[in-house]
Amino acid sequence: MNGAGLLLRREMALAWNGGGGPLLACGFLLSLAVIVPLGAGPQLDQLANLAPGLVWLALSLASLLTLERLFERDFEDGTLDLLAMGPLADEAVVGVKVLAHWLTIGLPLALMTLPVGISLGLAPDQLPLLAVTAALGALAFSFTGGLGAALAIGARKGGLLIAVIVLPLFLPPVIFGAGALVAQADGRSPGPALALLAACVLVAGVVGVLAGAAGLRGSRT
Amino acid sequence: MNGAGLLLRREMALAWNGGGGPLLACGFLLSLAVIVPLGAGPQLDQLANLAPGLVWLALSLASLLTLERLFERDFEDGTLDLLAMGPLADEAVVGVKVLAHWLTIGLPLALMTLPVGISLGLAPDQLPLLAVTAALGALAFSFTGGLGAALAIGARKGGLLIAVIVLPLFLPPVIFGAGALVAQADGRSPGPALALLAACVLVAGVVGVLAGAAGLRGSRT
Amino acid sequence: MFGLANPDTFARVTRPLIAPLWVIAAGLLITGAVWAFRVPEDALQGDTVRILFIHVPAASLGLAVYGALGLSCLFYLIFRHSLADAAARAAVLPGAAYTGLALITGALWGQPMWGTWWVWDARLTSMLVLFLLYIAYAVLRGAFDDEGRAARAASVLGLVGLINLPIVKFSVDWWNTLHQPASLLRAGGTSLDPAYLWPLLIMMAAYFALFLAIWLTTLHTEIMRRRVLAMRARQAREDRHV
Amino acid sequence: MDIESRSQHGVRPMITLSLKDLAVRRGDRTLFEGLDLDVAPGEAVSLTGANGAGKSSLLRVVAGLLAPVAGAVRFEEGGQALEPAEARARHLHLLGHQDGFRSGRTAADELAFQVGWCGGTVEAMEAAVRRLALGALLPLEVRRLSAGQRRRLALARLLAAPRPVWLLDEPLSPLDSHWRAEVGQILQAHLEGGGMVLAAVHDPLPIPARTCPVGGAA
Amino acid sequence: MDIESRSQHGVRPMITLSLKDLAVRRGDRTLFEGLDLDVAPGEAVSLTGANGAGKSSLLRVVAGLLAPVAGAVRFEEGGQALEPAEARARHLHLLGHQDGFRSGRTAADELAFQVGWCGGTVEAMEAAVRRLALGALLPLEVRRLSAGQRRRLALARLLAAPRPVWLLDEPLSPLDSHWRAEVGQILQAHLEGGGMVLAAVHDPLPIPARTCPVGGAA
Ligand code: HEM
Ligand SMILES: Nc1ncnc2c1ncn2[C@@H]1O[C@H](COP(=O)(O)OP(=O)(O)OP(=O)(O)O)[C@@H](O)[C@H]1O
Ligand SMILES: Nc1ncnc2c1ncn2[C@@H]1O[C@H](COP(=O)(O)OP(=O)(O)OP(=O)(O)O)[C@@H](O)[C@H]1O
Ligand SMILES: [Mg+2]
Ligand SMILES: [Mg+2]
Repeated sequence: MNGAGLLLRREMALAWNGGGGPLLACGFLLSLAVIVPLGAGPQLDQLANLAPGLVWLALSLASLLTLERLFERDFEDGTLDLLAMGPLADEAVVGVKVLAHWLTIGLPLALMTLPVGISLGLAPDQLPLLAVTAALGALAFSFTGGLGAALAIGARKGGLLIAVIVLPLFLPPVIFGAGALVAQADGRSPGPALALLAACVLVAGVVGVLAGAAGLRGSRT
Repeated sequence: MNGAGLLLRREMALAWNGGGGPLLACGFLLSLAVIVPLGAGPQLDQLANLAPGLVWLALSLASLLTLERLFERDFEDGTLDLLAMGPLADEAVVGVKVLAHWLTIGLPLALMTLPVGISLGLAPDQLPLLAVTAALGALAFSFTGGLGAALAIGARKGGLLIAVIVLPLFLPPVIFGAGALVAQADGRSPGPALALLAACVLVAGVVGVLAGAAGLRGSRT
Repeated sequence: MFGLANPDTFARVTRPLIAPLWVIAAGLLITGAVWAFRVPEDALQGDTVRILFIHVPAASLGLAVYGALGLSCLFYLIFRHSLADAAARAAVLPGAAYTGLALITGALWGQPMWGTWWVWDARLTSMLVLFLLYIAYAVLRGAFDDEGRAARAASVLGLVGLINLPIVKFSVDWWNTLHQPASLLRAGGTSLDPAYLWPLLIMMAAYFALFLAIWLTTLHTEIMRRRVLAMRARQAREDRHV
Repeated sequence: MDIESRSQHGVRPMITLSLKDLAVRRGDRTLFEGLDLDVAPGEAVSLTGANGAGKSSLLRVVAGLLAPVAGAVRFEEGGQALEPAEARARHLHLLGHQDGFRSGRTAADELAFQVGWCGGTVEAMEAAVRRLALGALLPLEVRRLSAGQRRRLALARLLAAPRPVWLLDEPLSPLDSHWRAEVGQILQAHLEGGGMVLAAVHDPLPIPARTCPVGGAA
Repeated sequence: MDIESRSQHGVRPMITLSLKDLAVRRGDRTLFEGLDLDVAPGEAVSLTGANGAGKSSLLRVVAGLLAPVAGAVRFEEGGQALEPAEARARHLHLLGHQDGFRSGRTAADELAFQVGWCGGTVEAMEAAVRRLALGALLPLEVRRLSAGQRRRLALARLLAAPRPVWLLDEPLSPLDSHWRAEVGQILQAHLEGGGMVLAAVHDPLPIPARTCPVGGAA
């Protein structure tokens, strides 16, 4: 297997066996699906207005929560040194790690938004759009998160720092993602918002990989 | 300073300087306060019905998210061995660590529920009750979370295990805590629910400390 | 130009500018403020139009200062010159203050004009992002105890943040938002009533002078601090040798 | 050193340690069986054996952090048996590969906690810092210390919080020759104060020590 | 060994390494300045020096993981200078205190990843496992390995993914005498195949090696 495949496999195995991140994050999303409607009681239909915002908020937080350890453990136990001595450039290392994060956390979370959407009273014909935007948005979150985690390697207050770095960069996908759903619900075309979301993903991908690699290089002191 | 004080200080310093857990958790709660009403738009008064459930959901999640590492790092770097060779019994070690978690995360979160409650449209005369129940509830969450974290030490899929063990134990405080608020809002006495919540804290305290100590001892192999 | 990159030259050349800049900034601020109170009320907006003179320059300078910060970061990443890092750091406080002021005055203005404090549209959101970027830069810059590492990481973030500038600037043209489209700086000349234009321009100049004054003062303090540190280090080395 | 001053910064309680017919198992492998060892105050014992023989495991058993499958560890103070938990909490130091330092905190913070936790005073800590020349290193984050510096930091705990039984796992390996000699003197002083040293080693200790071979081959 | 078979499981590219006027600084302290060193294929160099002198830092500089404040590290292959990044990615092994093993995963998983990452084949890995007698340890979680076993696991990477330059940080200290001798033979074979060894040590290597003193005292 080539380097990228090996690293991807390792990262995914670590995500599933190490911290239980994916299931925790999914559980977090799901619990929202259970408890919010319980609290809402009879006014469930009014909840539907909140639904896009709530789902996207939850999605972004769930992604954020699993990011802290993206590079920190590797930094502490010397894995980053090993990774620097292998076949992949820093950019590719960041890219593969981010991809693994998306595959193990982002995609499951995107799937999980469906039951959440349903239980929050989202119209059934909105669900396909929700799934697509959530998957795209999660990818953008993973990229920006990777950037934040790489820049924060070895910093004091690592977790908080990542949140602060990442928060402004998380806002656009949230706005456009929720915006697409709102537009569809209002009978407008979700196309423009969707296009903007895709643009966010692209920009996040390029910038995340480049800046993440710069963060990796900077951590070598 | 005696052992308990030292350990408490260290744990609190680690919480504040290490992962940024407290601020992250508070930010999580606050973002809820900002975004949900924005999403709700003009129907803010109807939101008040959701408020107790939402606040308690957010509180329990924010507590849970910071618990995974309560013992894991100490286990990996040998601190648990050191702790075993000091003046405090395992029960006291668990108790102090849980207390530190409550002081650094639980109490700030309980405070944070106030702006959240306000922005969700909770009646101002409900705020004192919210603060008290939230502080109590956060203590129960810390204890149950500590129990889960101790039992999961060194286990693979640590985080998942904790979540699975702990989530059902999180439910009673959520129900009674939100119940107290709902009762007050409906003009009933919050007393019974409050008493039940206090009972939850007590049970969680006793069981959490004892089972947590057993988890610590079990990790020594 | 590149001679200025030497901290000592920089200090020598800019030193005499600082005090005059503070005086100019104060004078312009006072003139602009007085003038702003004497412009006629707007037919549509009434008295609230006066927010314009605080809001627009704050928003413009918030953007421009981030531009300066981002370019300093780029400069630092290319030349690894610590003066560039110091310049970026010195821009954070005035930039964040201006941006925060634009957000607050905008929200205050929005309530009477649009009937809401806030909407999540492109202009307002991207401006909030700008504010958060300032904070993120400052927090990251302070999060390491290794200075070089901190400067590098923060510069990367500062550079990344530059992407946001055109988004803020052109958000009103690219998307339909509640917010006023550009009337001052746009292709085809300004469309603002001269009665508002002049005090506005004076306020702009005042904000700009104020920024320069704060920026240069901070930079000078930083250069002095470094000189003292270097001197102490030299002293310590000499002490060790005797 | 007279008894008065020893009680101040030396080792007071005269503890003896005896291992009886000890068997230790990890996973499904028995590492060793029937191990007997008596250690009196002032004695040093080197535990030797192949990699994986069970030296580190034995130290953990003595420290009470690992239960043996057979046999017992006994601590006696003046002929009277001590509670194992009591002995662990008050009379033992274990210095293993995992030194319990959090890599992102400063050496000063970490040392202060460890010394305080083990019951050492601030003055004793300062003396230990001087003895081990740690002063300049205290403001650094632990992860920045070199291997030998980090080991010295860990040793400072043993000096600053006097306890009679020292369980050491390869204590000298990352130290340079100067510090090996210094730590040898520290160990010697500890023994002279009535202390005991049980050290897992691959190279001989720089002090006179009995050898106790552990286990078979790995 | 003829050239044919060496290209299969030995070290082919004949790399030379030269450090010129190197100065390394950590924090605000200059560890050493003006360090010159040339290493030819088949040569071993022991880096010696006090704790904190900068041996480990020097290894990181050679590996390209730390930038020197002055001077340069040059790799040449057949008289032609190699790109530093290229050299790091293909011709270097660094074995430090932090071995990159995740303590909760099995030795088999971790070794397979490391070997694959460094470009070793499965057959070479199996040969290395046999050479270092790791077979029985592979199913264990890395945290359960003894110190010496863990070091052997880390060394397996060097055997399984042949690269000419080995940068070793105190490679022998946790090993028992048997394995010190064995690893000595492994190093010897590596040198004979045209490899190079740069090792930070406190005890002499069991192979003939030039000594390069690093820095002053800590
Ligand atoms: C929190 C809400 C608001 C934010 C974040 C905001 C932000 C901005 C920004 C970034 C600019 C661009 C400055 C430049 O291009 O140099 C601007 C200009 C301007 N804003 Fe706002 N604004 C807000 C609310 C408002 C409101 C409520 C009004 C009045 C109805 C308003 C009126 C204007 C005007 C007239 C300009 C000048 C446009 C030009 O001439 O280019 N803004 N604002
Ligand atoms: N859970 C387990 N299952 C199986 N074997 C285990 C388990 N835990 C530890 N071991 C084995 O027990 C032995 C413990 O060795 P220990 O660390 O005590 O050795 P040591 O004598 O200190 O060796 P070294 O000289 O290498 O430090 C090792 O062979 C290790 O592989
Ligand atoms: N950020 C930093 N600030 C100040 N000093 C630092 C920093 N990082 C490392 N150091 C110092 O640089 C030196 C690096 O030592 P290094 O690890 O290279 O030593 P070494 O020769 O390998 O020592 P040992 O024999 O103990 O392993 C140490 O003195 C360490 O304290
Ligand atoms: Mg051992
Ligand atoms: Mg070293």
